Amino acid sequence: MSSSKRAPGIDAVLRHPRELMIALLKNMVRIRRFEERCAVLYGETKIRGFLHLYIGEEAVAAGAIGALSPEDAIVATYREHGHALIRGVSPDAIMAEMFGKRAGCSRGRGGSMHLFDAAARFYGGNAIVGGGLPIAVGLALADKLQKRDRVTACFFGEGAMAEGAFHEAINLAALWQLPVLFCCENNLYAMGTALARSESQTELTVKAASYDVETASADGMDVVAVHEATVAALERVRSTQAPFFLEYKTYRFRAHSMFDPELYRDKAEVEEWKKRGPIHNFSARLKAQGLLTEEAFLDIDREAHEEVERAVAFAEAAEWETPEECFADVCAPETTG
Amino acid sequence: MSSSKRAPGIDAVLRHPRELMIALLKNMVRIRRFEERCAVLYGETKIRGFLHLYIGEEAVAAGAIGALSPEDAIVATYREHGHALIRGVSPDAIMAEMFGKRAGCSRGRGGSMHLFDAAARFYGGNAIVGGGLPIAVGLALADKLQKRDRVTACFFGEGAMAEGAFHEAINLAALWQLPVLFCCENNLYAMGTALARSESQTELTVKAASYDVETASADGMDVVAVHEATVAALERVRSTQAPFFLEYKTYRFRAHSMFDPELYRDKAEVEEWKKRGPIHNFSARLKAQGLLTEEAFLDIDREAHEEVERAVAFAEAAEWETPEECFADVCAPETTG
Amino acid sequence: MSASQKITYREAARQALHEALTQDERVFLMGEDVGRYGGTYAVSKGFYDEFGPDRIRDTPLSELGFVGAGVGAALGGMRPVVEVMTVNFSLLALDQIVNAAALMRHMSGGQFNVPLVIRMATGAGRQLAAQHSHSLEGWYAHIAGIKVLAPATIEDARGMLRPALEDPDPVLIFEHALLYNMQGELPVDFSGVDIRHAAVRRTGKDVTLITYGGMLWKALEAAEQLAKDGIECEVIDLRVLRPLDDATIMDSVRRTHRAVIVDEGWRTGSLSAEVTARIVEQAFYDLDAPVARVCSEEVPMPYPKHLEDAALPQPEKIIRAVKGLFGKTDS
Amino acid sequence: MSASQKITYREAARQALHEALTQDERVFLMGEDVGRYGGTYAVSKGFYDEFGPDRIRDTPLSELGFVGAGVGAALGGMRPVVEVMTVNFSLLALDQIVNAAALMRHMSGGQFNVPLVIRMATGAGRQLAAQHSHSLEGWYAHIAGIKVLAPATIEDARGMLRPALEDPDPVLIFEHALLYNMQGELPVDFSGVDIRHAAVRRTGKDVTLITYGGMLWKALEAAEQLAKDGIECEVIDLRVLRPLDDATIMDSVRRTHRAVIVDEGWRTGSLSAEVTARIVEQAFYDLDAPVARVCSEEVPMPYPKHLEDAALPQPEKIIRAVKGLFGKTDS
Ligand SMILES: Cc1ncc(C[n+]2csc(CCOP(=O)(O)OP(=O)(O)O)c2C)c(N)n1
Ligand SMILES: Cc1ncc(C[n+]2csc(CCOP(=O)(O)OP(=O)(O)O)c2C)c(N)n1
Ligand SMILES: [Mg+2]
Ligand SMILES: [Mg+2]
Repeated sequence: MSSSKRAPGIDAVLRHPRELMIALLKNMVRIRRFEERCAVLYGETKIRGFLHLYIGEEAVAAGAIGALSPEDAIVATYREHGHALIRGVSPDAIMAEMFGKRAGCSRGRGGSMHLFDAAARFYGGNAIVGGGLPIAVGLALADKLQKRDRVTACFFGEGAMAEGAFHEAINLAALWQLPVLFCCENNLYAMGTALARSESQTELTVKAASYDVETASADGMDVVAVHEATVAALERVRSTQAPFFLEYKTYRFRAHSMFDPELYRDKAEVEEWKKRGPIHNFSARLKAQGLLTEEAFLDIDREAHEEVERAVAFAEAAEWETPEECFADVCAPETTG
Repeated sequence: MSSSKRAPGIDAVLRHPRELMIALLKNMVRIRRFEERCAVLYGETKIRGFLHLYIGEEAVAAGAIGALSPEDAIVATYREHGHALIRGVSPDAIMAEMFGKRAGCSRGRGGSMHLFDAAARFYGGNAIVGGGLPIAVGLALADKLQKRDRVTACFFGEGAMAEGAFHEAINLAALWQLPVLFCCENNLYAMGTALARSESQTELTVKAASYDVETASADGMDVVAVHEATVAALERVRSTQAPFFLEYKTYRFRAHSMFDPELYRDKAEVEEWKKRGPIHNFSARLKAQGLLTEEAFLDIDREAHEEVERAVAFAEAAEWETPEECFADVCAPETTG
Repeated sequence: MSASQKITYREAARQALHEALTQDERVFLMGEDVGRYGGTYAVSKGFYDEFGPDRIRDTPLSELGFVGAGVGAALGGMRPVVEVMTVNFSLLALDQIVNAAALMRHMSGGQFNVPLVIRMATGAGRQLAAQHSHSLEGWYAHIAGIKVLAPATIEDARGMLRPALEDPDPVLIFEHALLYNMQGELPVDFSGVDIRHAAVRRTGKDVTLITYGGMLWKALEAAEQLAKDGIECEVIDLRVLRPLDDATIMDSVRRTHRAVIVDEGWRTGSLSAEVTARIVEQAFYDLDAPVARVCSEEVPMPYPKHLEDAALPQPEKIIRAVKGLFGKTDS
Repeated sequence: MSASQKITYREAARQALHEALTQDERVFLMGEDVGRYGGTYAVSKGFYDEFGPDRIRDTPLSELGFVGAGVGAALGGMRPVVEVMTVNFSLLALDQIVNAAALMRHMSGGQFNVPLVIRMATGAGRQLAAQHSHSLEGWYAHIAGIKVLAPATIEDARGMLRPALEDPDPVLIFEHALLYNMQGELPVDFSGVDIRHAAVRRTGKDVTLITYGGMLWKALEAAEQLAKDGIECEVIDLRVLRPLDDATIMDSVRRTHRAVIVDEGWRTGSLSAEVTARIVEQAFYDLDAPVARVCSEEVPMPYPKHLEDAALPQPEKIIRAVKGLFGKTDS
């Protein structure tokens, strides 16, 4: 399987129900508004620690996670606000987590990098690059051993592929034929390290295929392409009960984190990619096809905005965990015996 | 580059000077006699700890190490008696090391798994599977930075390829274009784990090629094939100043270590491989081509035998290191300042 | 006295695993050569045929990968027993043990606990030299979020696995490689052990020897000999290295007023230091002499027997340390 | 007093690296984002342009691989300075640090020493949560065959690298991430520091505070406040965590008769335990009170500021611990 292709002439948006297209757009806008607000809140010191924004990459989470079914599991990285949002983790709980409040989705203990939600089967929020990969393999192994028909989708950056953890994890998944969807978010940089200075083989699907795993690559700036590629990949995982490696070619518009002076790339390069911005291009396509009006777009935007403001208000009002509560919850309380 | 091929009809032994062919034979016999004696000495409790025999695989060390030049470096595993011997580490010092005596090549501290020799640029003797790979990359990096024209040959088993260390090391070598010869001794088992239960992709050159590294595979039971493939690979490393991955397909005739009950493979499989025994097949070929007489073979065998017996006598007579000496040498003695 | 069977530590560990695999479908064993090879220490010999490749899962050489897969499988509802062949190789998996297994419950706000058991062989004494002789179980006891066990007896080899598997959090079990061949009695009506308390393995009034794992037997041997000289040692087997059972330690030290800690780890930063610190914090005014430690020399373990013996704690060194506390020296 | 320049800890670390790169061709810096990014903590900003990509070598995310490559490069005659971005990620490289770098000299019979310097940022205090806030430098001090340094001052940030690079064996340098922005005076005629001794950073007769790294400043702050209450603290900065400078510690404790150890590590098995044990072993009869410890709570580091503050040693806690030794409690 190679790069997903678009039939010439007809825009892919016409291949799908309008509702789906609008939902994808909406989800991208939700991530964007949520994160823009986070950046402001960071400036106001409401949010602290590390904050890794996903701005520019929204098509990936929106397109990919929408393709999963509720029983599937997700393992994500420290750049995972979008993934959590689209997965249905409550925006209030996410924002409260960013504030460090007890009502946060991880009781406020982890902040931006450690969003967790058992109900959503959202297994973090891992801040060790590559650290989620073996865990995803284990989740899939548990499904296989318990004969459950579920997929584990593991998101990671292209930088993680240089880690031994990637090598060991994908080999295990392939060797044991486990239903893992390896979702590589190739945004071309790992902090300041460009892909070509990280991998001797920059064609990531070639690397992954060497484990005898099926692969594909999708335009990560195009939410429909992402969605289609993910649907197809998931179908393969379910039918073969084997792993699949899917690369999303994308780009982060913002700095790596709030501390990054961005010395390693040209402004011009960033501007060039911004022209491919996933939201405005997609909304333009929808408009061109008559599926979206400017008014409808503004409605979506307003709703996203309101969702965020509600979340901020919720987070503001929420309470802090006490040291006693927090420090007591390291291991399970001792039982008799 | 793929498997080395033999011109049909003419035996490859005729392509080379007779002296070389005899030297290769001699070296294989030296390893065999040395290790057979070690097995006996293990039974007599002169040698203790782990003892990993190379019997069956002699063609690899004999053919490959003979192709290196003295300035090249070697990084090896715990199954490295043969490599040290062929590299020119004194048999006396190796045997004394196996006995744990102060005259051993590592002062007796490491025994069988930790042979070292600075003069021979023999960097161990590493008992962590895959542990030598990053070190080899660093040695080659030092050569590159100091503009020295040397190669580092790193030996490892096929089992090591599943380790993250392999992935990280070969990527670094390829990315930085370092003169490393990756020498994979594929003897089909890692302890009791067959290759197919260790790697999703069992074609090891395919795995290696995914790092954009040149690869080849050689019949590791045929010392001439090993030698030719290694010479060719070294030439590529020297001319491209880039890494090369060379697989030697071989087989270990003995148990993994002296503790292994060999439950995981059939006697018949072992017997089948023994028919391809590197020494008797090669000596038969040499005889068939009139390059070796039975007498000459017996001379070689006797010399090898004598070398071992001298080494045993040396090791027997050698002294132990004292605890004081041994325990004092953990860091460099403190200097002023 | 009730009836008992004479078995080895290996057999005890094997029975424990067998029971777990038989009684709980969620339990599976995973690690290098646990299956067709029969287990490096033959603990799982025969299991592959009995339970099949899914539940006796041979892994590639990928310590980080399969320990992490154990974390994931535990999250996914299984009860994995991951065998890392020896503690020496566990360093490759440390990130998954510390940054995933140990932190997950807390970091996820209590949503995701990791009911994972990791077994490994530990310790020196078999002339395996520097890279194969580490004693790092005390080092692991530094990590918040995990439990660390060191079964030293047949009972504990037989009994600790069950509560470890019942524990909702990660438990590391360190089996000293020299103990596998040790023989001992297991009561036929053996009903299990806890993983919360240290055990007094010998009572005595003059000095408390505190130890664990392979060193227990050397401490007991030293105690026997010291008894002949009129010094009665109480010997405490820590059993659980994290969390430490302070009460049992302090109870004893408050009675004997003297303590010697015997620890196979390299002295500096070994568990013996923590035990010393706790005694000082909790029983300082009960001490009649400084707490003493008998640990390994801080040297990469040498291969020759006489050097390995010299590097490790031995009964003679323990005897010397004890006598030192009474102002006696042994000459 | 001689003239001095006011610089940050970051600038001091930067000057040290710059000097090393300028003076010795064999020195090179390697690690994630040390080059084009300018260093995660901006320590090597501008070096990439000045020294080029060969000597300021950006690495892929491959901690085990590039630390091992550092070992090899050191064996090959270079003087690598490997930067592991933070101690949190060093767990991935631990096998190469312990089983290769630390053991190599001894295991090779003294033939192959490893003149490798590994730098890493350490510590909590920036609300980076559980996986990014470890303080494991004390844990590393358990490892035979390496030296462990913890520069806490501008002088040490400036001076320790040189002797570390001159050392023929592996040296780990832990820079507390909170210190990079700290300003201080560096004498213009600064002539270097040793890496063998602890330093008395404040003299006092009543109690000895023993600490290192980021905690030095909290200990000094506590000492200031205690002075107002008439308690004069001597403050020892360990500087070198392995090997420990026992003499300086015991000298002080024998004069003050009281010791409090302040350590950012999780309490159990932290370096504070080892220091306590040594004091008990070497100065037991000089002690007027139990040795006390102020360490981090044994909890994965929480993200919110109030919880992080509560988990870490703070001047108030140090003050309470000191007063506790004098039977005073602070209410
Ligand atoms: C093991 C490890 N090493 C280093 C870091 C520091 N770090 C955090 S993110 C990052 C870059 C990761 O790049 P990539 O995987 O491409 O993901 P992206 O940030 O681009 O989404 C680095 C080096 C880390 N968190 N974990
Ligand atoms: C990291 C690590 N894990 C496990 C072991 C135990 N062990 C020693 S040799 C070996 C098998 C290695 O197989 P391979 O790499 O194919 O080399 P071979 O022994 O076949 O020559 C194993 C599992 C080890 N020494 N190091
Ligand atoms: Mg990236
Ligand atoms: Mg093999």
